[in-house]
Amino acid sequence: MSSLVKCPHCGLRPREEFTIRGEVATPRPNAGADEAVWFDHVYLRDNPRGEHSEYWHHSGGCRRWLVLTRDTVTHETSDVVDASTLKLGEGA
Amino acid sequence: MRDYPLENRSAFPPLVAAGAGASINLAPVTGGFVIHVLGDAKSDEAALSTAIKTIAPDLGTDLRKSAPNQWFWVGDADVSSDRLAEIQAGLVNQFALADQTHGRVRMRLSGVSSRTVLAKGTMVDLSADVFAMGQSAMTQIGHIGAMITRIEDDSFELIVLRSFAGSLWDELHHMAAEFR
Amino acid sequence: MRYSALSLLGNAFSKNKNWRPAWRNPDPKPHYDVIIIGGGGHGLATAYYLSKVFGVRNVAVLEKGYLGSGNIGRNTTIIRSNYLLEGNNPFYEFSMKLWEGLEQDFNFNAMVSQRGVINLFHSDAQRDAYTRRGNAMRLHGVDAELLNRDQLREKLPFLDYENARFPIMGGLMQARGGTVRHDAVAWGFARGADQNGVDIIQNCEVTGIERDGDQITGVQTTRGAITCNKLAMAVAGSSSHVAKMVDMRLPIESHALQAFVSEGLKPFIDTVVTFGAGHFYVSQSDKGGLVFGGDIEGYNSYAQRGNLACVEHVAEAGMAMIPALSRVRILRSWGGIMDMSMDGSPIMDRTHLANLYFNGGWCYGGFKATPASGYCFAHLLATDTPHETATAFRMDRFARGYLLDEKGVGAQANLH
Amino acid sequence: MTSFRIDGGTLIDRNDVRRFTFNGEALTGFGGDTVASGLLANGKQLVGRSFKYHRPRGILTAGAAEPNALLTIGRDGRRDPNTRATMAELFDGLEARSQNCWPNVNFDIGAANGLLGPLLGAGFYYKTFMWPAAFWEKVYEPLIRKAAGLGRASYDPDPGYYEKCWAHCDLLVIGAGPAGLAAALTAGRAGARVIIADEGAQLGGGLIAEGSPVGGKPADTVLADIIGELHALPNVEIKKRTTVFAAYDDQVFGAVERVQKHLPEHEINPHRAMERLWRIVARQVVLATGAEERPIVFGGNDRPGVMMAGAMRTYLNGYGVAPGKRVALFANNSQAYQTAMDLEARGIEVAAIIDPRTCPNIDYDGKARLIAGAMVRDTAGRKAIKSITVRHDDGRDEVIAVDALGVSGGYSPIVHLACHRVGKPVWSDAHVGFMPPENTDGMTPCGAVAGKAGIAACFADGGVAAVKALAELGVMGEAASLPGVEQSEEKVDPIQPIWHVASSKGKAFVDFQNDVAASDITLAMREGYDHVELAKRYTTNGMATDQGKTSNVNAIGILAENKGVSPGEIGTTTFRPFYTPVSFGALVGASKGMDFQPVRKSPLHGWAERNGAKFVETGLWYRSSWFPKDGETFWRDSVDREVNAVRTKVGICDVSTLGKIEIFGADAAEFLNRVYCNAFLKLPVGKARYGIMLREDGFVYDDGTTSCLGENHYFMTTTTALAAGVLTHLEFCAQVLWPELDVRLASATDQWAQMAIAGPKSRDVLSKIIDDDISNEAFPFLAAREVSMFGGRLKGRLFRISFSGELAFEIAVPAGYGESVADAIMAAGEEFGITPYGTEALGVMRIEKGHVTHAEINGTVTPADLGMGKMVSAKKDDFIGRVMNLREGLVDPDRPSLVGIKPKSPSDKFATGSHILNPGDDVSLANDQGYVTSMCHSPTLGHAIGLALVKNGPSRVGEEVTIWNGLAGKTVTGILCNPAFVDPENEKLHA
Repeated sequence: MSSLVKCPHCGLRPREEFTIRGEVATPRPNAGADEAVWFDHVYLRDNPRGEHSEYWHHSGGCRRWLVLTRDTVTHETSDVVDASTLKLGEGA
Repeated sequence: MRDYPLENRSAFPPLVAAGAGASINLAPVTGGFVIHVLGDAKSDEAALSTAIKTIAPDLGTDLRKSAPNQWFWVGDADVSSDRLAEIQAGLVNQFALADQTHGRVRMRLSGVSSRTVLAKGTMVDLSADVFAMGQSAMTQIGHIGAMITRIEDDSFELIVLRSFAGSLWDELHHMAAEFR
Repeated sequence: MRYSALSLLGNAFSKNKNWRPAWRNPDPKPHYDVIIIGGGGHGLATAYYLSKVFGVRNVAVLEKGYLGSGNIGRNTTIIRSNYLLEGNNPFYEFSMKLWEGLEQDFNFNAMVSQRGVINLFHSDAQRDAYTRRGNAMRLHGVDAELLNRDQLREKLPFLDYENARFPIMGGLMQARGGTVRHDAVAWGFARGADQNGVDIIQNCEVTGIERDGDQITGVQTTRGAITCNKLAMAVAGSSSHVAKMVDMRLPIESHALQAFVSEGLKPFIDTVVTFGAGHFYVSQSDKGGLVFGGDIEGYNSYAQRGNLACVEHVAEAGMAMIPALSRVRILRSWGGIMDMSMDGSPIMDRTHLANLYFNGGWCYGGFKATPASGYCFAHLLATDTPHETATAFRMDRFARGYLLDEKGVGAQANLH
Repeated sequence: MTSFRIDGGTLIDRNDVRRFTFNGEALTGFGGDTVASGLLANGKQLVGRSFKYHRPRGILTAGAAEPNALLTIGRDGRRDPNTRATMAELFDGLEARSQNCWPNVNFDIGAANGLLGPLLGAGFYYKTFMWPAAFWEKVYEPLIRKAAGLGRASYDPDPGYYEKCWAHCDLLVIGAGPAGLAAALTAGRAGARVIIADEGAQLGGGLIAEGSPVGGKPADTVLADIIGELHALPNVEIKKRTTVFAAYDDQVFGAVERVQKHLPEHEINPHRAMERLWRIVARQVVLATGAEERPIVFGGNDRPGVMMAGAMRTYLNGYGVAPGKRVALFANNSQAYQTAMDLEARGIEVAAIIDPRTCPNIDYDGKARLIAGAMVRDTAGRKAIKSITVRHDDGRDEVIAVDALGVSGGYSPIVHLACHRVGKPVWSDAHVGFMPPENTDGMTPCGAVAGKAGIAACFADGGVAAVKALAELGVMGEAASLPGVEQSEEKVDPIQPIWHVASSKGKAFVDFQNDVAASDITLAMREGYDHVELAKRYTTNGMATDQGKTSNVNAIGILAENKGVSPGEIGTTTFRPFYTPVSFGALVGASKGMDFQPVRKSPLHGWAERNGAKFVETGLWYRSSWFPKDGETFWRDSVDREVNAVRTKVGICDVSTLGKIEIFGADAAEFLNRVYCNAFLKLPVGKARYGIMLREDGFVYDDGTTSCLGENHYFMTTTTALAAGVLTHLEFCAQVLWPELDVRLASATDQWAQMAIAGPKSRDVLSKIIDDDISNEAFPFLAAREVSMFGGRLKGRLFRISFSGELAFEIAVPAGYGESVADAIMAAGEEFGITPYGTEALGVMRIEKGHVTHAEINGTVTPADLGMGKMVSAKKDDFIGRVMNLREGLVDPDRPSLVGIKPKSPSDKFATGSHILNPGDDVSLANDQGYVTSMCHSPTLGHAIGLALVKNGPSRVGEEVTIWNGLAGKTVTGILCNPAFVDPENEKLHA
């Protein structure tokens, strides 16, 4: 879904309403984590050909950060969730 | 200086009979209040509605959901900052109130062509069977963010950031011109 | 066959029946000294300079499709060396110098046309940034001129000076910048490399990389296994995908960029012009089409196509710059995949594996870099040391904090 | 001049006579005509010249695929170059001109290129023009450019209005020929929301040209009945003159509606769009785009008078125009025989039908002579066809005199929209064409695009397709029963593919517009450009304005034939948007000129205007930059005066555009502590603090102040430039990184009108309108709290912060009251000499004070680079950017760091963006020491001052350097100094 995104809060919306950040990297490390772990988080990406998790911000709507599971070849989106669920779980 | 006359100015350009036409009418909504209600993660609309009915029964419960746990509470009365503080005190921490009466301004687009005009700006499908009476959507009209609320069959209220109000007004004016 | 006036005339008289293939179509040999993965501009240029300058001729270029099927054939053909940073500027200027002698060098008319590149500015802050950049160019001996509004008006009278939302204040011009016929670059390098003995193997996709400890021994391909002494990656757009075969993760995301061409028009715009209040750059091809582009789509993509929102965005910026475009019709859009690196600059370096070499992360600056990228990568492959203009393109600069961030937007690939 | 207009013509209205001109010649046509039919009716066969050889060219088609008849229509700002005469509707007063010819279309000097034909074969550019090296840009290229291109675009602004719309439907039917109409009717009757779009001015597609009855009824009656019913269905939206030009992800289709392009200027409603861009969101799609008739590649096939057989039928039946007086047909399929019958029915002589098939199995009982097993190998005639040369199966040539030749080489399904996203078309030997991909995902092809032939078969297929599409949506439908459907049968016409007439004499064109001949394609193959994509790029076949609609399949066929493989093995080039070219105007809509981007106006905009402000674009905002007074002619006169006023008296400045964010929640303090690199946990209620926000990569993102207004309530300000960015970043932190924290963010930028009141007298002024005690004791530096104003009539927020370095306050009041309050402050300050000041004076004062903005915070600096390294908390274990900020490259002592700079000689000036060199060093990038980030004339000090990022800057204070501005050819000796030029001890701030 690269023309329209089904925002879990607002319904189907156009690309124009979103700001994209890029790949969902490794989780933000703990404060004491090794510099290499931080480097990985900040700079390294899987960048797969196929299914990809990425951050989209519904800046022109509810202003929530979403995580899309989207295929980078077909552009089909299989899932959209509120990004807070990454850490809090689906129940949040 | 205590007596210096204070005027609450409209965000809209000075208007003469704001573009009325056979099938389209655009008009600012003046006065009233817009309060941004920010709930915590556990808040829900029913609880909010109940609470404000108790604390401020005169202000109505026109709550327009803008995001999860967030609403614009809209009404036509004037609410002073002291009154707002009282209401906030009654709501404690679960709901925080940010006054947006000046920051977000209202206008109304009505007439049989209003849906056609808005389709020139927003992707949201406003046909009556999918966008019901009282329903709201935070969206973009062209390049400008706005909240659209259906208030009648052929009538929509728009809430827009004050700084964009003049631009959105002009844009709607152009988009509606062919129907006048 | 060398191209000359004589060969053209001779062939015209023989009804063009005697032209021979511009390159061979060889089967892969079992072993090469160097295998280059990627028969795009950079891969072919690398092979060309390896064989010509460094005398390494037992080389194969493996291309999964047809030669030049990647970004070399789907860009907006612009060349320039108007870079700011010390790590970038000398490299791109080296590339510009190679462009300037390229056609005589490889005996192929790639229509290198130094028509000038002008970047517009619309605010004091932009003017100051361009002053800084122009002076950085001048420090390195690169031509740069700051044009004021009147000078600009003389050169580009059709820009919107009267009714613009963001009035044009002036522009930074590099007169030596311009355009090149993109496909011809691939063909010229391919023909030149082939004549030096390089095997260009099309329809040969690398499906696996063989290794023995930290040594690469060869590759698996759709046309069989091939061994090599050194393996070079020049697959920008698909870098992460290929790197995954040796478990490398890269500071790169792949993003789609659309480009466009209008219907053919009589001469309309003479130079390359870049808008400063939106994403839009345009030139006119020798055939008459306006060739233009804008920003990347924003989402990771390996599909060579984009969406309508971006098309509109580009068109809006274009008309804000040149109102007369209104009735010009856009003929075709296409898409390329950009290796967007985390600081917006390329990577050309050795890797954690002893004989694997990496060239990628070109963002959307890859086309103009083609000759220098080939030359410098060949230098690295042949000598194991970086070329003097490409020392900053190290893989470890991210970890060490020596970033080459021209835009200053930080570690977010799609902002570069 | 002979008229070719005859009886009939279902599309034209003979009572509506329309005058137009062609190359200045006055002609007439009728309402309903296209420019092409109007020209043909007037006997104009020669309409243009080709791209490379400037060969005379006529009208080939009757539709969107037209490669030859491109005209320039209109003048000045309404000039449309490259307009297909076959699509442009004729209106009264229309002016059309031929292109790419000089001096005129009848005598074109460029045609001399034709003599050089053998030299100018495919790829000749790449092999030549290299000697001498300097000649390419100076001689060859300008000549090529002058000769190339088609129409000339106007430089005049377009007076037309354009717009963009969204539309939604259950079913989008693309194409309103028989299949599309049946599909729309089927879905419409089932109650689905239907949009049916067609590029033509009239619905009907193939029905328009149909001369025979359909199911026993006249075709035009059948058509009228269907259109009548569709119009009556409220759930069906009909879009005529609407080309669906591209398929994008998620079933979003781009379409352009030519709303008023067919109207004469005086009938154009200036408030209605000329063209309208539709973004159609469709749940299901029926693709009924039909099939394109293919030309045949034979010698002289480009001569004016050679026309597609189906187009002849359209001109005849739709427009009442005869293609000639004596016509021959050259076709490898049976549909062309319909054309012969229709021509004969109108009394036009059909001299011969040349069919390469040895025993064509057709029902034809007309008078024309049938020449089976033969091919046309050549044509003759200077500017229009006079005769054809037919090669019989026994090798004998026969010349037949004709004034028109209808050609049909089979049909290519118009599969573009099915292939824009992922699919590749599939070759069918039975249909001799590329069919839509098998997996079209939400799109059902039907009718001719799916290989169906004949009106009835298309009706039937359209109904079936709609039923299938509706079923996907869970809607039951029943295929509309239309005339002839009952009797329709599936039959595939046995077409004999001909890719190239081998016996061709002279050039046999494949791509007419780009002058690509069959010999060019074989030459490309010979040279190794044998992949279909390489052949295209080397020969330019299929790259003209028609994007190969009539040429691509023939080119593929020639490649296949020469390689001895099936065309399916060669494959097609990629189908990409747009199906037909789309104007910038349509894609831009109303977002042009001053409306390119919306305007944001400060609540104090009116106040600033009344005080004579000059405004400057700052992002989307207009900010007041200075306030000239009478007699001030140069901007700096005003700025110097404003600065002096603030430094000595008092000034007022609009700072409403700074980003403002209300932060609530039990964990707000913890949150702030994590997003700023300095400590925020212990900020007391009633206090403001300056904060620096890093990105996670350790570089500075933004700065600003945050005030604690109450328990769990903070108010953050950001820079104007990054207001949106900071909010988005904070939302990322709150929602993604730490969703477990109770923190809630609300943008409040627009709620408040905010003013800076700065200068030694600022307290005196504000005391007159603020009810609370704001003495230094009661309201010290960095105090921040709500205050009562005007005797309790208004509440505002007062902050004791200063950007200028003077004693200063910022007061925020509800936006609507902004202008009144600003007026009141001006009135209160009159006795103290209050002066409004703008962003220029603000900028001067912050440089004098050594404060940084985004000129310094350029995304590549650390707090230490800005002299604020000590602010970075060493105690906090976590904040955004902490770890990456410690990388080797970010703590390198050689990093450019902030320092002041001034000219050694006070009268010298220098520019921002100048670089810093050590005196005596060679001018080189390697010797670059840094650059000037900001500079201004300091009215306080009386000379130029600046800030710079210089290697080791702070430790080099007092050193002489060279300020190098090569762009301006200027070099100035400067001295590095403390960046705080004014009041380095901060005495004024705390006064």
